[in-house]
Amino acid sequence: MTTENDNIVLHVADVHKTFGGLHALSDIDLQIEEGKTHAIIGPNGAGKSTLLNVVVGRLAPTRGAVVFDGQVLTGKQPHEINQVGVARVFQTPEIFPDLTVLQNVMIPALAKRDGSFTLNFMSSLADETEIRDEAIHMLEDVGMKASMDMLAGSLSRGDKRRMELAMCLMQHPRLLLLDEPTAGMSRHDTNTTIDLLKKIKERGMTKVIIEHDMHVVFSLADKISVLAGGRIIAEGTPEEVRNNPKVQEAYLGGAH
Amino acid sequence: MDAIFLQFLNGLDKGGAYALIALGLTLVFGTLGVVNFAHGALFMLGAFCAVTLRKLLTLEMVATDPEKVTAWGTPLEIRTPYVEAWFGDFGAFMVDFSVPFSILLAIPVMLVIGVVMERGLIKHFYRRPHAEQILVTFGLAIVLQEIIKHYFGANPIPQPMPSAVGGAADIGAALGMDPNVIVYPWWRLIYFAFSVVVIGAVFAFLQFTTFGMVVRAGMADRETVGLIGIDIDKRFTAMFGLAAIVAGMAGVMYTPLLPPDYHLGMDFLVLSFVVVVVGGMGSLPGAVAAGFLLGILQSLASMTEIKAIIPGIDQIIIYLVAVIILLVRPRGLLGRRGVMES
Amino acid sequence: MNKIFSMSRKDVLTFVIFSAVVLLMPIWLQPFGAAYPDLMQKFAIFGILAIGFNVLFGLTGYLSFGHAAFLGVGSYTAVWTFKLFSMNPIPALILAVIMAGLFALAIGYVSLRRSGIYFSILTLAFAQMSYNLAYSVLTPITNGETGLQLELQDPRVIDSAFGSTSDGSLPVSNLFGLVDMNGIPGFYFCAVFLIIGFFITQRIFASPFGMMLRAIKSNQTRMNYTGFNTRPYTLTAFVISGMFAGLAGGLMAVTDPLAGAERMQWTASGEIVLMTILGGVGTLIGPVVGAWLIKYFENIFSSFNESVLHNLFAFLPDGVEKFVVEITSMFVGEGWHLTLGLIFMLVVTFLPGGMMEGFRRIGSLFNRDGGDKAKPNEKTPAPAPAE
Amino acid sequence: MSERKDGPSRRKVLKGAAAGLVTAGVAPTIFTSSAHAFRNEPTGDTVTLGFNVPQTGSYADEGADELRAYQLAVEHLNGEGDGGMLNTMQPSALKGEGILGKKVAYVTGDTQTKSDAARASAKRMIEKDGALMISGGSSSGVAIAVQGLCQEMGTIFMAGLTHSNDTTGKDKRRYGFRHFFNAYMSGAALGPVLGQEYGKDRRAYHLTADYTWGWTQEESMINSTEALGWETAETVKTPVGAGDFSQYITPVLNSGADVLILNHYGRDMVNSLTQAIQFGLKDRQSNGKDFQIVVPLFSRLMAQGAGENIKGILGSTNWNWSLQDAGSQAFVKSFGAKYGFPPSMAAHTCYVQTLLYADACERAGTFDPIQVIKALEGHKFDGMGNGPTEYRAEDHQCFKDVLVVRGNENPTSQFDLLNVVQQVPRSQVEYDASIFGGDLGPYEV
Repeated sequence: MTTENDNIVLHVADVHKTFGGLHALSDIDLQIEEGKTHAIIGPNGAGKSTLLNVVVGRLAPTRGAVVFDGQVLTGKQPHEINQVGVARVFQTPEIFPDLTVLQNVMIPALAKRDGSFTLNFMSSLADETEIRDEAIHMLEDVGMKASMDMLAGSLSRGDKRRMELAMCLMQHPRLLLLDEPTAGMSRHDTNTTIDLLKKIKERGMTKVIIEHDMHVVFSLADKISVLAGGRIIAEGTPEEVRNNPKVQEAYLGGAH
Repeated sequence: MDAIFLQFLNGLDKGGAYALIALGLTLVFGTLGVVNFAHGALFMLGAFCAVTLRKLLTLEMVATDPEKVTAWGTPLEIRTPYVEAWFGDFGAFMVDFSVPFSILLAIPVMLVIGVVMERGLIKHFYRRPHAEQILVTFGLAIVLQEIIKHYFGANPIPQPMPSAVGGAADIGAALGMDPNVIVYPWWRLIYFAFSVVVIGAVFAFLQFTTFGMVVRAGMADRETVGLIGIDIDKRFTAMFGLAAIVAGMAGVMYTPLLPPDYHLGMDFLVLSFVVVVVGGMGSLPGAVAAGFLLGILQSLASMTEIKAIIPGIDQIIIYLVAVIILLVRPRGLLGRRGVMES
Repeated sequence: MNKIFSMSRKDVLTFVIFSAVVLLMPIWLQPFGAAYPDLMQKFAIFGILAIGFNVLFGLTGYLSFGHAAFLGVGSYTAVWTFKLFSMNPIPALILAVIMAGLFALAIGYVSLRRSGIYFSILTLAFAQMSYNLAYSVLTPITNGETGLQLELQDPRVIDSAFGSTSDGSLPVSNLFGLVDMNGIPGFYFCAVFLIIGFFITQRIFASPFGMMLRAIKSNQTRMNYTGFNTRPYTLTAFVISGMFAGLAGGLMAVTDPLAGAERMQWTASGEIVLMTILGGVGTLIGPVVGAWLIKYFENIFSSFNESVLHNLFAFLPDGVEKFVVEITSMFVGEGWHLTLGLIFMLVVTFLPGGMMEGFRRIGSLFNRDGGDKAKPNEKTPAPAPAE
Repeated sequence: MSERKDGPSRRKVLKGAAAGLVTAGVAPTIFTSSAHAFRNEPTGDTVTLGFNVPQTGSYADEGADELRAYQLAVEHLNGEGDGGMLNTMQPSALKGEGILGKKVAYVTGDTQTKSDAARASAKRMIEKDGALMISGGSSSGVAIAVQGLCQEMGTIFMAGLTHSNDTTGKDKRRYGFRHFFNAYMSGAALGPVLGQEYGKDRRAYHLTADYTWGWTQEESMINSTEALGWETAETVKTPVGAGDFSQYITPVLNSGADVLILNHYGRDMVNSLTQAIQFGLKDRQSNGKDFQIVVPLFSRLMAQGAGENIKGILGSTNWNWSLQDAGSQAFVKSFGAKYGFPPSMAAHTCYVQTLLYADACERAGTFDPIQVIKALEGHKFDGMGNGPTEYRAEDHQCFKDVLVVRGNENPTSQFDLLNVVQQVPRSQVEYDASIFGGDLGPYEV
């Protein structure tokens, strides 16, 4: 549907994924443009999370490939995929519950700076003032500076998500994958998060959002792909998608 | 061939013992999520049920004869067992069959011990880290075995099997081969049969009773079962009691093969954990399969011909197999994903 | 250079106090009847073992049940170094640490492919194989049940090159011919290593590496998606703690040149785990405290025989004395295992964070008004209520 | 009661050019005196002995019996009780007034049947409690480990139950002494009796505990049986503490052997013997002969664990309470009077060792270990239950008669398990001290 473009940063090329005999994903072809926010929507069980898992290397596709900025991601380990600049926010927050909020946010920055493994056991964490300041700054941005010395496990669910987002942003990824970033948040928190994500957009970070909340999708997305039954049934600007009868049938209208 | 056949038989009775212990361990782990390092001690306590019964049955009337003295200077004692004095031949029969009779004693005793252990201690540790469960149950195991040592001493105490099954069965002759080539002790054959019956009974219980269904559901997903309003805790207590009974009976029946001492449980502890993990944590069929597999492999590895090729293989075979299986099958033979991995 | 030694004030204070406590052992252990060289050496050596183990278990959460194997490897290596090269402890310790490290690298490389109890069983299996083989088939290397010992005929090529002659008695490990490594000097030699080891763990705890290990324990999935390859981290922690164990094993050989296979048995590995949990997993000092406690029980409680007890309670009236002696003798002498078992149960049930949590609670009693219930410290994994 | 030496500091001089740290309050180890300095020289009115026995683990009962014997020995040395073997020992310098006029005190420790624990415990008794002599042990590995330590520390070690040839063979030490017999003697004593009982044409199958003691026992049995003309069908090593030995016993059935020799001790022996008999080996016919089982080292205490199964089994033992000589009777009588049952052979050897040490001190007129060692070396004595006995100077091994015993078919009590078949004379079990190698080491350490 879309034409070849030099700006394509992520290309999911002809991906198939089957579990046993079940086709979770078929013929998925997605092209994500640099700097754009691309939303993937679809009803439950449409294969959205599976698609995301294939992109980040958690699942290996049965067929097809994922290409990020000219590199094939398929077959790479999750940490290798992160190191080329892909970060992910999970549906249920994946954080370090036994560490403080500040430590949670510093760790990704160290990954960015030091790579996937560094033997730095004789240096002191207290000397990492630069990263520490950056982390505090980031926590300020997401409005969590006050709780930076709390154990992350004791945060509310909404705060955990915001912190996880902050963790991903610390890495300045070229591509940020967000799996329902506002699920379980209050309207107020959701709006704050939307504002935050808009701010990031201004910095030119590419984002892929999987979302249920249409309010979020339509206020953020430049482009929307609609997934149903493991296939992309529609793609286009929010306007185009909104008016697509197929989409309305499969998703919007069909919703009970 | 005869040699391999005999070793196979060995493997079956050894495997029966391993499977029985592993079964109880898995029941507790699968239902309660508790790593019970005191499980070996339950096996030992079962064995001492047999010791106690025999002690009671062979209690003797002691009369001293002041005229005669022993070499160490105490008056000579004339001893007559009460049971024989009171019941005559039947008493002698009771003494002869003390080990099988002990099962009748072991079932209520082990049930009580199991329930008390679960209610008194284990239940406080359901949600605690596995390391703490290990430490507290290990402490309990030490305490239990030290108490036994205090009353029964450290030496093994022989428990003869009933004289009717004291000898060895000539299996070869029964199968139409030369006599006296394949002979195997009756009691070991009985032990194997016993283990099959007990394992079968436990599986049938879990498979065909509502109680068992609830427990199996609880093993699969504890929260959901709790949510639909079933008091799973009571049933889990009962499961701990059941595990204790299985371990205890395994212990009772093992006493003629291995004169029990207070340390018996610790010797089986590590082994039974290896069996459970090789089978896959939380999988009952896995525990049974691994028990028999390791029993048979251990027997075969002890053959002189194999030791000649790989010296010392019989000393490490269990662990070697455990390593290989865990590397090939990350969760053991039949283990489920996500169990005990963090 | 300055960067390497930058420590927080609190860390410096901890370090100074810890060093003082260790170095002054001969004095403050006096009233406990534990101020004799062998036990103090054991305190230092098992302290090293426990803090090393804590780097793995306390930080990454990987519970190794076969750590005693590295202790054994360290001991065997050290004794062989004595036999072949020199009675100087330095080369023996270096080789012991290297060998234990290589051993840990091999075992860790395989075992760390699995996590949770599967990891524990893999390490247990490797250690048990080492033990069983060392006891029997490997006797030419290990001298089996008897244990590897020094002999007069040993070549000791370096020593003999320097012209040291034997007076017909077995040599004693000595530092460049100056100080013999037994008695009190032997203790101070071990104590220095304990302090160095403590310093290193302190650094690890305060380093980014240490934080990574904690993060792995907390959420390994997140670590992967954050761009960390966790395997090298856990493997490094495993090797470091294996090297600590090798150092401890080497020091055991230095102070007492005999290496036996039972050092590698699963019960020995279990003892290390118990020490760490008893003292307080993941805390800096806890494992050391746990190690001291268990070694104290093993050596002192086991030595109280009935005649000691009768003397102890001699002031009581006869009948009462007999009764008291009877009761106490269940817990000491041959009953010391019972006491140990009870302590494990009590500590774990009431102090999930080990002895260190107990100290903190006592401390907080004094700090606050004393009335409020001591809350578990934030740093400990929040335990579910014991009920 | 032990004499705690952790009081005020005393001058301590360390061996070696560089004197180490002199720390206040630590038990001093070596004194300088005009005559000869030695560790733990008793200065008060008591002398402390250290008894190091297994109190936990499989041998705890044996350890407890050893400890009873030690307590009895201390009583007798101090002139309490009926005196036991003090009255029968010949020659004897003991007067029942302690040792050299000092009252005997003792400290105890738990070896756990582990070398490390045993050495730690012995070190505690030497370094902290000021023990002048260490005795005990219930296995050879532990005995050799502690003996090595005692050599380094310059403290005399009177071994308890240890049966390996190595203890006074390749691992012998100047400061270590063994009264107990050894594997070689068991083999040499059993061989001829086996010949008489079972004939010269036999095929033996060995099951051997896979560690040093097992190997030496197996070797000794092979040597003495092959000298009779027996064949060795097979030798199989079994892991220590295997528990179930069935996988090692089944191959015996069709191996063509007609004798099974179990080179096992303790729990291994109890288990392997019980299980072998369950396989019907004792009722079996092989090569036209009755199948026989032999247990080279029999301990009455451990044999209780095998129950009925020991009936008719031949083996050897160091001593049995049923012996009728004056020394044995005196010992059994005073032990039984105190504890209500007869002593084990482990208890006997420990009791005798304590008395021998005390006697040597008296004869030497000093506690100086070097003089005591010299007094023990080559010492000949009698009246201690084994007939005329000699502590051979070359290897510190006692040479005496060896008992060949058979499991009692009709026991009159739970203790009446073994019948003495033959008291094999010393001359038959003697060997040249050099055959096992080893070196005693120097007097001065």
